[in-house]
Amino acid sequence: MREVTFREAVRDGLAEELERDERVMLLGEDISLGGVFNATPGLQSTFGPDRVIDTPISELAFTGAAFGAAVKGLRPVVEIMFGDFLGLVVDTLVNQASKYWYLTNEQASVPLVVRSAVGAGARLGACHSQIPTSLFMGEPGLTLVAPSTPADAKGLLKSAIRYDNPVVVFEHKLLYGRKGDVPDGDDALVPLGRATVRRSGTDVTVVAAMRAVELAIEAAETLAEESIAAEVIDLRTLRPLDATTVVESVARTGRLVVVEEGPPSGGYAADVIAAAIELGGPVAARRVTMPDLPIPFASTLEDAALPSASAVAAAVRALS
Amino acid sequence: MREVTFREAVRDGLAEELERDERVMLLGEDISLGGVFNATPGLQSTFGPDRVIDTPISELAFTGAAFGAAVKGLRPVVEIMFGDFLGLVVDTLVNQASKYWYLTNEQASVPLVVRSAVGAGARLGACHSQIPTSLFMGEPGLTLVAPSTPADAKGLLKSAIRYDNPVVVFEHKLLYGRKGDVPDGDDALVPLGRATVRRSGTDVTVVAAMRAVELAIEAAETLAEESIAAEVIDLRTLRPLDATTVVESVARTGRLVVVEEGPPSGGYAADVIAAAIELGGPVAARRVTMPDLPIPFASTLEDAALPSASAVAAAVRALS
Amino acid sequence: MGVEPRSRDLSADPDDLARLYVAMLRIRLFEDAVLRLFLANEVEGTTHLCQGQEAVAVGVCAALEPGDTVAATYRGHGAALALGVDATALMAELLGRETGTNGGRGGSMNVTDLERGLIGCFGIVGGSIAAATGAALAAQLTRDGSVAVAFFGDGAVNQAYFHECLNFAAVRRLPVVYVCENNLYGEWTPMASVTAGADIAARGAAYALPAQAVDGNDVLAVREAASAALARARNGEGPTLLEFLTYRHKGHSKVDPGAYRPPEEVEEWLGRDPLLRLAAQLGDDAVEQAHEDAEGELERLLDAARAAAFPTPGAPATATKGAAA
Amino acid sequence: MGVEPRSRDLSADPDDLARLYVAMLRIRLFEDAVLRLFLANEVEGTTHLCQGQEAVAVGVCAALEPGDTVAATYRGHGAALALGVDATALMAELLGRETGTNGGRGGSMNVTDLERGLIGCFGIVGGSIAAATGAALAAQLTRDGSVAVAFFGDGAVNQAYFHECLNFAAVRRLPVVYVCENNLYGEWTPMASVTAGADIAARGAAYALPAQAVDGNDVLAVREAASAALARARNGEGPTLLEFLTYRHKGHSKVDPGAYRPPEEVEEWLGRDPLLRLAAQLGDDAVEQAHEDAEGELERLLDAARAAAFPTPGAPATATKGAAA
Ligand SMILES: Cc1ncc(C[n+]2csc(CCOP(=O)(O)OP(=O)(O)O)c2C)c(N)n1
Ligand SMILES: Cc1ncc(C[n+]2csc(CCOP(=O)(O)OP(=O)(O)O)c2C)c(N)n1
Ligand SMILES: [Mg+2]
Ligand SMILES: [Mg+2]
Repeated sequence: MREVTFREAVRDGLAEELERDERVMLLGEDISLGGVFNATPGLQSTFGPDRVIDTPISELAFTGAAFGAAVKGLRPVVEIMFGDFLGLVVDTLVNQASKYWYLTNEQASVPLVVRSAVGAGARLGACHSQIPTSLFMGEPGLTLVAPSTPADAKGLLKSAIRYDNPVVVFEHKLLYGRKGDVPDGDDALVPLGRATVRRSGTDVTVVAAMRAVELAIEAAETLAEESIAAEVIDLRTLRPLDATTVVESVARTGRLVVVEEGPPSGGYAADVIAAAIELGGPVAARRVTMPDLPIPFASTLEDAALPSASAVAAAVRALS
Repeated sequence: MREVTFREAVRDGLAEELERDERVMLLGEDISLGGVFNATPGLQSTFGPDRVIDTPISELAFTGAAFGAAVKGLRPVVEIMFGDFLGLVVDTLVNQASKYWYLTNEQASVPLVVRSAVGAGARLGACHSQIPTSLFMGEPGLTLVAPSTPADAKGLLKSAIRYDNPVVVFEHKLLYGRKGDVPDGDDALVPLGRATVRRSGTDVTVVAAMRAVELAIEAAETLAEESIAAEVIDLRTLRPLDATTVVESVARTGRLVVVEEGPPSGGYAADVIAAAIELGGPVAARRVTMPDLPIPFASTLEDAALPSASAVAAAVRALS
Repeated sequence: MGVEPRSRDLSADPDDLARLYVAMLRIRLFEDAVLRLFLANEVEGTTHLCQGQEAVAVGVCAALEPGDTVAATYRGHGAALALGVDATALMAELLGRETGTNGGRGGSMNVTDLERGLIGCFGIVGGSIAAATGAALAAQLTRDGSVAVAFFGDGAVNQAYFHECLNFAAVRRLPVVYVCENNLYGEWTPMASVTAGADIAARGAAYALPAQAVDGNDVLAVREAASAALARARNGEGPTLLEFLTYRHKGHSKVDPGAYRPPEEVEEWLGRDPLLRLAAQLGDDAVEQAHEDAEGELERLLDAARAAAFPTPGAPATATKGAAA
Repeated sequence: MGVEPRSRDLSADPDDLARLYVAMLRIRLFEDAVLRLFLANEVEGTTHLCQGQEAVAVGVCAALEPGDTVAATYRGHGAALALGVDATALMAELLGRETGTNGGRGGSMNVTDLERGLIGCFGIVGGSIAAATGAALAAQLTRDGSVAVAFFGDGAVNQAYFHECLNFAAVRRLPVVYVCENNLYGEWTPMASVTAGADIAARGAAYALPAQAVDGNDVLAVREAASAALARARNGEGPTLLEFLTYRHKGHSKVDPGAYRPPEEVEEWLGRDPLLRLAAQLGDDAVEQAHEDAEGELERLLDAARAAAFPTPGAPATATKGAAA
């Protein structure tokens, strides 16, 4: 267990899996020098230019090739520099990779991981700030992973690489600098498909992922001073949804707030509410999201557009 | 008012708008000969090869070009032959067209329409049967239109062409042969953004779109025999959601079932439930969707995967 | 277009010619049956016949070695059969039966048989190009000596996958052969009307790739060109782009207005039927024998495929291998 | 790469040269200021400087006519200024102020000024290519006589938009000029390592398009090549691909490890600075005067831009023009 940054945790996770399994390989733009977010430094010099490949700016080709290579037994990990560029590879992920196992009657699965830096708050404007969860929420066969801590960044990534099916890993760019204790090797593994309770509470369930988890925890601290005990659930995997953990919590608290850094519809927020109600019965619920607008560049506008701890707290109070 | 098929209604709508406004133009594969769904026959001979353009199989280019042309004052209508190919144009729609009005501080809007044939039941397999609503549910600035009748096919399409912003129109391929009375000219216009009540009822609200509306109505007929009065709402526009109509109905019925031909998450079903509960308070709700699997080819499997009137009725009963 | 006329190798081994003929004939007859079944609504949905283009599938696949990978298109019956995919299982797939190559889940636009090297038939134009490029990437990294082949049409060369993958493969010197079946039309649209320059082989130069336009209705010419390209790939010399000029005898798919092709053009190409051309080189006896054999096989496989059960809807199915963990 | 050496037009009008020099200098100084403001955290997020490449923006834009459309990239300060976008509004946009070209909503990767013909700066590699192609489609249909220009980098030529749009534009004979600024790197990756053939102009042949590689640090050569291409487009002769060889003096963007470029290479290209080269042709007086003017302008625009207010968060905003109806 060492204290490392989220960024280092990603790198370590990649390095460990490259070391462990020679079928693992990386593809991405400028990754030999670490990539724009410096998540892959040194990996090409350690593992060689055949396993750590600098690609042309051809997202569709290298993700598509990663699909084909995965079918043939490799375990490629693709870096799509910014999540905003994932739109360019939707066809490969949706029409080829995610459907392969089922459509081929289980002849082969597609152990393909796509990592991508997402999220607003860095003043990068509308096309370098999105968290495009909604592109993939409706794709059977695809797993969506969204770590909020360095330990999860490593643990979920390692699990994703060992998983036999396509996974998209969203790495929130504002979290890359966060520090935390992170185990080594197999101890680091974090299971896919399971949410975790970050803070226990009895009055309201607040569900979040990625950076929004921090906001939820901050809100819970504020609310505690008002004697409202909020339970904070970190989804960790957005798809498939760990409805059990959510429903169990909501059954105790009777109220549900979902925090999502994204527009109100299409993402995980609506899905969590729908699942909670379908499985657990009627309950008061609120989404705390961004407005239904592109993400603005100006600091004043971007700050106002981002979900905040106070907005989360306000939503909780409105339900109480 | 004439009785025409859904397919003819689409064609008539295009012809009327091409006639009415010389900025309107069509782009698509094989559309000069009517296209694979025969929705555009005769238009090139009437309006000429400059306004009705047969494109290469370059969806990204011609949709991207349509975006640029729309900024410069044209009103292009793009046909993406099958909705399953929309993944290839996500970048253009999401990163360029939908954001343009806001990001340019309202210098220009993007009057671009993308029509696409969607839906299962035609034994076309996993990559020619999807309704990829989920790709676009989370895109601010984008309007999603989903007609269920010939009149709406024409009326919503005409409204979309006259609308100043990007619209994706989903045309369910099993509906192309349906017949119905359809007005001419401006009388045909159907407003975007407004749902309609297809059948009134007091016991449960059933929300649907496209072909699922037929299933909802069929289910309502069955339920009526059991003295359950189901109100059927046809969304017509999936985004922005007409939450008012849904909430008003649910306030009366106290129960909500959403029928969607698609996987459980990512589409409009979750969004309708979340919106209804946020705005109207807790209520019992169910999604009737397809399983979380790619769409199978074999008739036995596809039939079982499709939502059915009996599944809708069963969901309603389960809530009663 | 620059198809190089080539002198036929008259010394060709008659057994070899007969094998090639039989391979093409099996496809021709198989598709005759598919069409009948389609018209009888037993094959549902749609169907894309490759009749007229059999020499490309057969010539290319005849040059492959075990372990090679093929990615084909929705027009993939020919490639599948030429590759040795069980004809009964293929027919069963088209009929949506549980004994189909894909258990009936895929249908004709997703036929897959990894054991035979068929990574898939791809319904998205260009999809085959990416899949083969990826298979070549795996072959290169694992040094297993295999080569991947992508089949695609003339329409696909204007698509994103084509460009990005050919560049990527060229840069990485991947062991892959790109096989374009130029049948002059993408659906109903003439190739030359949507393809700038109208010279597909010439596009190889953009990626500094060797490229060649070859008579795709001459099975020997096809095999020869494919062999050379496969050898290059296997030698670590990287990808090749092959353009095979050919023609489909039938419409694009079930819906097809038909009238877009000048009758003289159809006529002319029917005269260049790859089977007729090879038959002329074979003796009548050999041709007769081939027909007898192929028809017998067809009858048996049809019976078997049609006797198979439809997949059971209730049966458990998952979109992923294993649960998330 | 085949840059054609060309003899300089020594008869050039000194006023003309001075105007070109001033145009380049304004960009150079503007970006010096952007870098300072960026390091002082007044320009937030990231920044992409085009220093070293000014001659491309200035040479191309000098050949445009009113009504023409330009689509640029995230590295778009040069194109914007050369096109006549108000420098104060541009700076205000980078500072996220409400007086910015985009009201502060867009930032440097979305600068737009339709009145000046700037349809946008596109943050997605290749996005500019589609936008210009579309503007050309509109120009062709409305017969307004305008031409569209897409700026993009060497990295973009391996991307889907490049291929599909060039083919589409060629087939439709659209009035568009594709301007590739080949600065030898895409981010930190050498062009030649990811671009098969490493010859961008040669890719024009794939689409039967005229193409030319030109010294992009020679503003007169740039203007001449652009003029010819624009004339072709305006005459209905279709698109041209122009490759301008150039070099960026600074890193790719805020994060840039730097070390990937050999010092000798940087050195050599600094010696080919387009400003220095033109200055050598101008008198010292003219150069001095230009600097004085440009510095004065810069000071004023900086004051004005920094004095502007940030946009008010609460103000009503919509993602669409008008409500759905
Ligand atoms: C991306 C994409 N666009 C459009 C289609 C619809 N489509 C199927 S086949 C086809 C024509 C393809 O032509 P070509 O590549 O020449 O192959 P051919 O059918 O002639 O063998 C089209 C447009 C598709 N399947 N995928
Ligand atoms: C589709 C896409 N992929 C990746 C990026 C990230 N990115 C921004 S600039 C750049 C390099 C572009 O290189 P080039 O086209 O040569 O232009 P230059 O920056 O050198 O002017 C990359 C990879 C992007 N913005 N869009
Ligand atoms: Mg073809
Ligand atoms: Mg560059």
